[in-house]
Amino acid sequence: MGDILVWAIWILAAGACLGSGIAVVSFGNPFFSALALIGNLASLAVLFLLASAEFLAAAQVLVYAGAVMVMFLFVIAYLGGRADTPFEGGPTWVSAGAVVAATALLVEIVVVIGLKAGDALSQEADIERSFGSPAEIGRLFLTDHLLAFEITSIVLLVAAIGGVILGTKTRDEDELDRLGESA
Amino acid sequence: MTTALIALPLLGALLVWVLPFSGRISGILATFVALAEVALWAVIVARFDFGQNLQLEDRQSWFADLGVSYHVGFFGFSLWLAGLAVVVCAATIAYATWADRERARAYHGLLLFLTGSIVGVFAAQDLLVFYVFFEAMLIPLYVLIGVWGGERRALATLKFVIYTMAGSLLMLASIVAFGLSQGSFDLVDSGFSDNNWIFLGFLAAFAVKAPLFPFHGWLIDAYREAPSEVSAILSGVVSKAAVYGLFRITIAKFPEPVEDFQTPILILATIGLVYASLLAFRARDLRSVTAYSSMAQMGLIVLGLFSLNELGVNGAILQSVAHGLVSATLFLLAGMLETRTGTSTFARLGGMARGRPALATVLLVVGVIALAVPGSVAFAGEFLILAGIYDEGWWWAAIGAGAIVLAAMYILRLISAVLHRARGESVREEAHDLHWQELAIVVPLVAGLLFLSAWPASISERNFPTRNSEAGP
Amino acid sequence: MIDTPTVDWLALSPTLALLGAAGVALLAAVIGPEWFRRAFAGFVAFAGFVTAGVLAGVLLERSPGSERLLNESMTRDRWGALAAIVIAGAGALSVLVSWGEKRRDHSGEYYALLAAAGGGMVFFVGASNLMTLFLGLEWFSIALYIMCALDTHRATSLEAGLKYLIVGSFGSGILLFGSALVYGATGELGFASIAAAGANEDYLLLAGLAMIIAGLGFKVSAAPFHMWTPDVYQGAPTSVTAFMSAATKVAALVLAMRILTVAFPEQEHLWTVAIAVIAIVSLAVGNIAALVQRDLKRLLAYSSVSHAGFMLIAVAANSDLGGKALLYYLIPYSAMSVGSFAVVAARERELGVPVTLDNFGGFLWERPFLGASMWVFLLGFMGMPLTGGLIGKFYVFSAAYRAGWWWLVLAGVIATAISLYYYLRVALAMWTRPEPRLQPAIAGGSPPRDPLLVSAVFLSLVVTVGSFFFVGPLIDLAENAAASLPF
Amino acid sequence: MRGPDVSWYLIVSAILFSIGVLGVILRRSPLIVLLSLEIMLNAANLALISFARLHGDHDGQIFALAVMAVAASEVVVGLGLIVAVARRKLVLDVDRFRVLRG
Amino acid sequence: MTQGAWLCLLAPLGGAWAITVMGDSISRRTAAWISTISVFTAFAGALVSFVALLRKGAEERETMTTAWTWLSTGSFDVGLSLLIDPLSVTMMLIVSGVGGLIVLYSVGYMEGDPEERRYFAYMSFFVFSMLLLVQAGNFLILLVGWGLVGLASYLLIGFWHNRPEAVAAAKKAFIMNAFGDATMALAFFVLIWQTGTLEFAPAFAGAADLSSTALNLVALGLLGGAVAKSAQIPLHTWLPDAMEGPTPVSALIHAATMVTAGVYLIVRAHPIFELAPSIQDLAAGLGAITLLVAGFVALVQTDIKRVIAYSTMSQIGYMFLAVGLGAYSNGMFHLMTHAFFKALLFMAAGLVIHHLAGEQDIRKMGGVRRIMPRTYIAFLIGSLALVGIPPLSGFFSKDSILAAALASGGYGQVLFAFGLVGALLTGLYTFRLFFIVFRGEPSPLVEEHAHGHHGEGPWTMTVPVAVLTLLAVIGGWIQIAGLWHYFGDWLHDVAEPLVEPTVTQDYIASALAVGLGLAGMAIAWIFYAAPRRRPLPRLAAARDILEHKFYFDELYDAVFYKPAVWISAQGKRFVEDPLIGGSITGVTSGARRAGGALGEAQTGYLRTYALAIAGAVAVLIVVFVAVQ
Repeated sequence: MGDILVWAIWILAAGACLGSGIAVVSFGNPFFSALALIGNLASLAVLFLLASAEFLAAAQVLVYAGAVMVMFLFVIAYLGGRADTPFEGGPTWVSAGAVVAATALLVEIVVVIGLKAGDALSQEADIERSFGSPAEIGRLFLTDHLLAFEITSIVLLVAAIGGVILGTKTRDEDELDRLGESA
Repeated sequence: MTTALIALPLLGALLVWVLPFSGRISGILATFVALAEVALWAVIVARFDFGQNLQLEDRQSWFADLGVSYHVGFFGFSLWLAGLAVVVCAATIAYATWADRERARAYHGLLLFLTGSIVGVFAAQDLLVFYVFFEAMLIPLYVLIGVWGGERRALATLKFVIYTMAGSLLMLASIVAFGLSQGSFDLVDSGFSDNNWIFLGFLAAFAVKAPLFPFHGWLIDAYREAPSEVSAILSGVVSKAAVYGLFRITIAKFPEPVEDFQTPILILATIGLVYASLLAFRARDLRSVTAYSSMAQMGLIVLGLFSLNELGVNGAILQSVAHGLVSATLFLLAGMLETRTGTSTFARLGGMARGRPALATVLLVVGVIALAVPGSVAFAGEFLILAGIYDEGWWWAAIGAGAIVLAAMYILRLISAVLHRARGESVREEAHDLHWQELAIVVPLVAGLLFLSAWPASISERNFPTRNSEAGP
Repeated sequence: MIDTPTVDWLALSPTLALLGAAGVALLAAVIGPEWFRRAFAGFVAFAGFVTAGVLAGVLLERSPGSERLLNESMTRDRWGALAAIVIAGAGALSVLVSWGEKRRDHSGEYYALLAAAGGGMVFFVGASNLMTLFLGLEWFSIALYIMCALDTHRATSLEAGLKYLIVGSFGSGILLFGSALVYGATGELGFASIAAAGANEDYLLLAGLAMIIAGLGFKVSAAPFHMWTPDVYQGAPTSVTAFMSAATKVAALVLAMRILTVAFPEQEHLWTVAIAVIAIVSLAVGNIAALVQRDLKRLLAYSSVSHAGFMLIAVAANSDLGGKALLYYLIPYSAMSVGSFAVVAARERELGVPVTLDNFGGFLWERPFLGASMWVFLLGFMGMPLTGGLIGKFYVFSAAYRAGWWWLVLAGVIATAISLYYYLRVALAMWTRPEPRLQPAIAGGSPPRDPLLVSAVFLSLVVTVGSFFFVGPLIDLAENAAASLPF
Repeated sequence: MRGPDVSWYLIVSAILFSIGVLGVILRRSPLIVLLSLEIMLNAANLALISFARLHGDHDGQIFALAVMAVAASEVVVGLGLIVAVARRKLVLDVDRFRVLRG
Repeated sequence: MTQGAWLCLLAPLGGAWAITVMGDSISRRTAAWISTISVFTAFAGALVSFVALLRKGAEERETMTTAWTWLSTGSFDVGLSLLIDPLSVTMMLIVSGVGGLIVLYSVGYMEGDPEERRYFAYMSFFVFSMLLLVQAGNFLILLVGWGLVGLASYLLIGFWHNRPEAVAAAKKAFIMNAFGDATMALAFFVLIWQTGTLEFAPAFAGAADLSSTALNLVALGLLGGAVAKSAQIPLHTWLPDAMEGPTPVSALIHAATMVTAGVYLIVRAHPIFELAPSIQDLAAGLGAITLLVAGFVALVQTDIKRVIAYSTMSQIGYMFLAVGLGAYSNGMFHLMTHAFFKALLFMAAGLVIHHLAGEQDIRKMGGVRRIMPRTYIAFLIGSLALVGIPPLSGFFSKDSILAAALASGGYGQVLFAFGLVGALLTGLYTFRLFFIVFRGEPSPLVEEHAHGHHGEGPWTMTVPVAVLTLLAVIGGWIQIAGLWHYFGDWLHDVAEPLVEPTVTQDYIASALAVGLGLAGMAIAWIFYAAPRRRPLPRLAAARDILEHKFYFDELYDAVFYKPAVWISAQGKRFVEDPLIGGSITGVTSGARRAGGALGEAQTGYLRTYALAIAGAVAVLIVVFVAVQ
């Protein structure tokens, strides 16, 4: 019974996840795409939860769907969410190629998984209750993966600097604007 | 000693580049360095024991893991080739000074650099060192043609670079293969190889450099567009690097492939000889004739080398020296003519013998030696070559002898077109004979040729110490 | 209570030095007075790179063996240390090149980012698990994305940044997915553990390996993952291009060799061939596409693609000779790369427009030193003597030949022959006798004097030529370094 | 309580990844391209987490967490760049960025 | 003795060298005298050698002297060595003696030419080369001399280099001789590989062991050289053209000395020829054919020097005939007397030409006897000697050849018949020339020049002519059939004759030859000098053939020159330009096109870049999985 429930939730979440993913790439308006991505992230969080990653599920919702996507929406709003016609423009072979390549990748990965599925993939490890709990994650972050943790912060710092630099207007740009106006 | 002979011009080049002298002064400085180089070479010759093989060795490990070392030294025959190089380079540097090229410091420095690297090629006893000098020799040539060349210098340089480098790179691949399979890149330590592909890689480089038919696509443009003194070095000396390589590497290290490929190589050399002679016979200007004749001569020299007997090889070395001096002098003379007439096209020349006895005499003497009139050093060389190749089949010698008749045809045509008949439209009425400074440059070369004509044995019996008929050091 | 792990500070010190420099520079850029920012930040970044180089040298001296730290987060060995020295050197030279860049804002931040990117690379070359690999990669990549787009007033700079960012993230996405698959196949992240896990026949592992090769190939700018390279190199500020072309390649190649040899020894028969094929494609594409370029930076970008091909030959050899060849090759290559872009930067600054073969004309005669140096760099790219380029190619070919891959040697030879054409076109343009009529006007009247740039070029020249004469010592270093990898 | 085994997760992950790839290659709005990139990273995360579950090993989860941070970083820089582009009054269409080519 | 030989050899070289180096610093006259003195010094040296040789016994008359090793490689070496034996001394005396007289003649002849210095340098150089040829102690040095005389000949034929005909003639002479040089060189290669040496005696000794093929090859190669140098058919066409040179040059090189070198060579190398009898017969046959052909062609020539040139060819044909039959001393004898009378004829003709301001066309001449009586006498004596009228020198030498032919069996008798016809022709063409030029009333041209000069020439010109006239008269007396044969004895040990005609054969030959020579003269008289001249027979076809010199020039043009030019042009058009020159441009443009295509692929759309990556990854995975 529990299994069926889990299955049901899983199918729902997976469906939502895929559906919203497709939505992200097919909406004309970035604003809607972003919203769809939030849905996508949320449904992913459910899947995470089902895969015993509680902390990550939480982080996904808080950090990702919360903070990052808010920023996204903010920028889209700032720029004015101009819609474009999806899947058009550029050389036509790009679209065809994209479909072929993406399908190929998909098929390959699925085949690879299928080849493996018989033996290894169903032999899930027995796990403790605390698997995926914040405490475990936190402990590892401060021991085994200390370096990764620190570097993650550095990456974020660098990105933050970048955001600032790129986001602010420089005097060179001002001059260019003035030239543009006078011309 | 050997290192000093290599390093002296290189240091001289640095000096010329760095010291902020005017063009003329830097030219004089370069000339002095070049003359000092000749003197140093003479000292080496005096000290050299022609009864021995490799001498005056310098050896220092360069990178040990692959067995590469800086190893230089001289054999009898390579010492002659080096002598040819230093003498011709000294003459060309002196001529460049006299001709007062623009951007003289760069120019003279490059010529000195070229001198040093050519000497290095003739001294190299390690494959990678050989390659280094072989390529280092090309670098200044690229610049000299590319910057100071004539109208179509860009095309000429591109052709020259791509051809020669394509050959050289195949050689690099061969060097890698040879050295790794032998465990040493040293020419003295390594053994023989019977790998045809490696052999062909080396052959490619030398066939382009010589050039052998049909790898001469670069030749005509380069010789025609380069400044005359650069063409002099190119045809006189640089092509001899191929001779050294063919002999010291391909013949000495690949006994079996040489046997296998002897006939095809001889065929190519013969075709080149006849083909170039025919083209020289119809070429329209002085430089083209000299260029094609140079190619024909290289065909002959290769014929001698690949006769694989003592006569042929000795003849090839002798002929290399002879041809080096001859074609260098011819190109220098072409330069001198061009400064007077602004052209080297036969149709616009003619009648220059009148009122220019020195020019006429020098051109005539050199031309006559070039066509290998019996008694000249070129004759001695060709005689030995053909005598050597005769052993491989009379037909080679017969075709070679026939090509010498063709040589007579095109050289006489050249002489007549420049000196004889009515005055050409580009030839000025007032006769400017050779200036004494020009004579001072050309006459020593001619004197060298006459000396060698009187005594070709001075070279031919000092190439190899042993008297056995087995070619190869 | 959590047991705090022992941290090997010396192993981290080069990274930390650069991070510290980045932090200090950033502070200065934010709070210092305006006149002070650029000078101070530049100096700090330079000092950071030099310190990092010195510390890496110490590390090199003191790391006889190969030591895995922090649960395989990183490895302390000579392989990484030597690469770190090269990166630090390239970074220091790039600082010198950057100095003359006329940028009114963000000049302090620029140096901070440069130091940060350098720190990322220095860290990256020591990474030894998939996570640190990915993080290190993103670290310096993000810094580079920003730096590429730094000239926001220039549309091409923005374009370069955007292209780099999107295509780069796409590449790292693939790398990440590949990492995930490898992790799935083995349950391990550490390189050595992956090999030890013994999932040799596992298709997941193979798919993951393919994706990791693609991701690293992207950073190496090997074809067909190279397509961003010309656009980004051309559009980015030239000093950034200089840094990227040298340091990124070092980092990516060194790490590629590390992960392939350490983590995938059992799949050798697959990845060596794959890398070899990629190398050949890179050689072909890079060289042939460069033939028709007129923009100098773009031309050099394609040339860097082809050199990636050369160095991948060394990787494909999968031998100590190959490792040695790779490390040796990187030294003169970095110098030549930085040096040549520095010369381009000098020309660009005096003209105020992108440098093409046309407006490069007569450069040798106007700026003899820079022109002659450029000629030397070009010779180095061609693999001519008196530059380390020749010895590098020699070693690469030797490695390939010893691995039994004579056809790689042949491919390298043919590629080099093709490359002559475009290198020589640059040289010919440079040699052109100046004709006043065709001469572009120099922006601002006279050529700006830029002693720092000149000294950077000079140092590059010294390395390029010196690496030819002192092959022995350098090869010894490289040999020791290569000994840290399990061939 | 056993749900679908890991291969199902992986298939979802693979599909999601392909969707992301499609999005990056097909869409012209840089914003949506950025979103597609996020999808790719999340697909990878899903794979990582399911493998972590498979192996009973936390490394995958931690990796995924780090990836989230990295993804956020990329978004920050990407958005900064897009803002800068917009400020220069350039059209927000990746196909319009082809001054550099050839 | 050796000192004499070296002096003989080097004196002219020194003269040439001095004139060249001193250049403008000496006057033109001084140069002329330096040259003259140097050649006479050589004559003195030759005399010294001659006397020294005479003092020795007949068997000891052979001395080698080597200055230094000229060319050597390990096992093979060749010295710069001279061989002094009766044969070479004979040639030395002829060359330096006649040469000295001709150079002296040139002093007057060339006076006023702006490039006199060059002329005399060349002349001295020629004498040096010729002496080197005849003194050479081995085949290679002989070839050196051989080539150098060719060079000197080239230089002197083309001396007036502003005349295109002269330049062309010079080139033609040189190239045909180069061909001969080449065949000789080939012969030497055989010798080197088969006998290991190029020294005369060892090579002859070694030749005895050779296969007949090899011997035939060697002999054929040598014959090729001889034929080219001596202007025998088929390599004869250069000689008439060589008359473009100054007349003394024709006298020296193209009559007295160089062109007879072929005869010398055959005598010198007779052991080889004797081992290859078919080739030796070929030499005799070629000589016979040449003497007829040249005699016929001489009949229609209108240039005074060309007539004499054809006559030279014809006379050398006699010599070839002789040495080809093994009558070496007879050939050499005729060589010597021919040197005297032919030089005399040329120099006398030179006096006429000089007097007539360079005019050489006999149709514009006539009655020269009136204004140049002494020249007339000299020319008459020369002509009679040439025809072989006793007791002039030509009689003895030519008749000894015919006698030898008569004594040489069936083949010899056929050639004998040729020789007799030749004798008739000789009388005819010689006196045709003589009558046209000297007899009759002075032509307008001659009238015009009748009073221009004092005397018939300066003493420098007339004295040599006088001396040669004397020699042409008495030169033959040293060997009179049936009485004495000093000349034959002198050369006997060097070249033992294969035939010894009996006295009877000698007399038969003499009678027939003299009779036919007189008949020829009579015919000439009938057509050209009789008071009532007979009109010339109209044999248009024959005339055409003769005026085109049997079409040899046209043939060579069509067979050698035109094909060479054609091949060269085609080679340039179809190989050099498109294949050799075009290959590299083709490759680069192809590569550039490929580069352009790659540039197209680099669309600038960043989406395509991502696509490339994705596609490559997909391929890579497939490959990996499939291979595994």
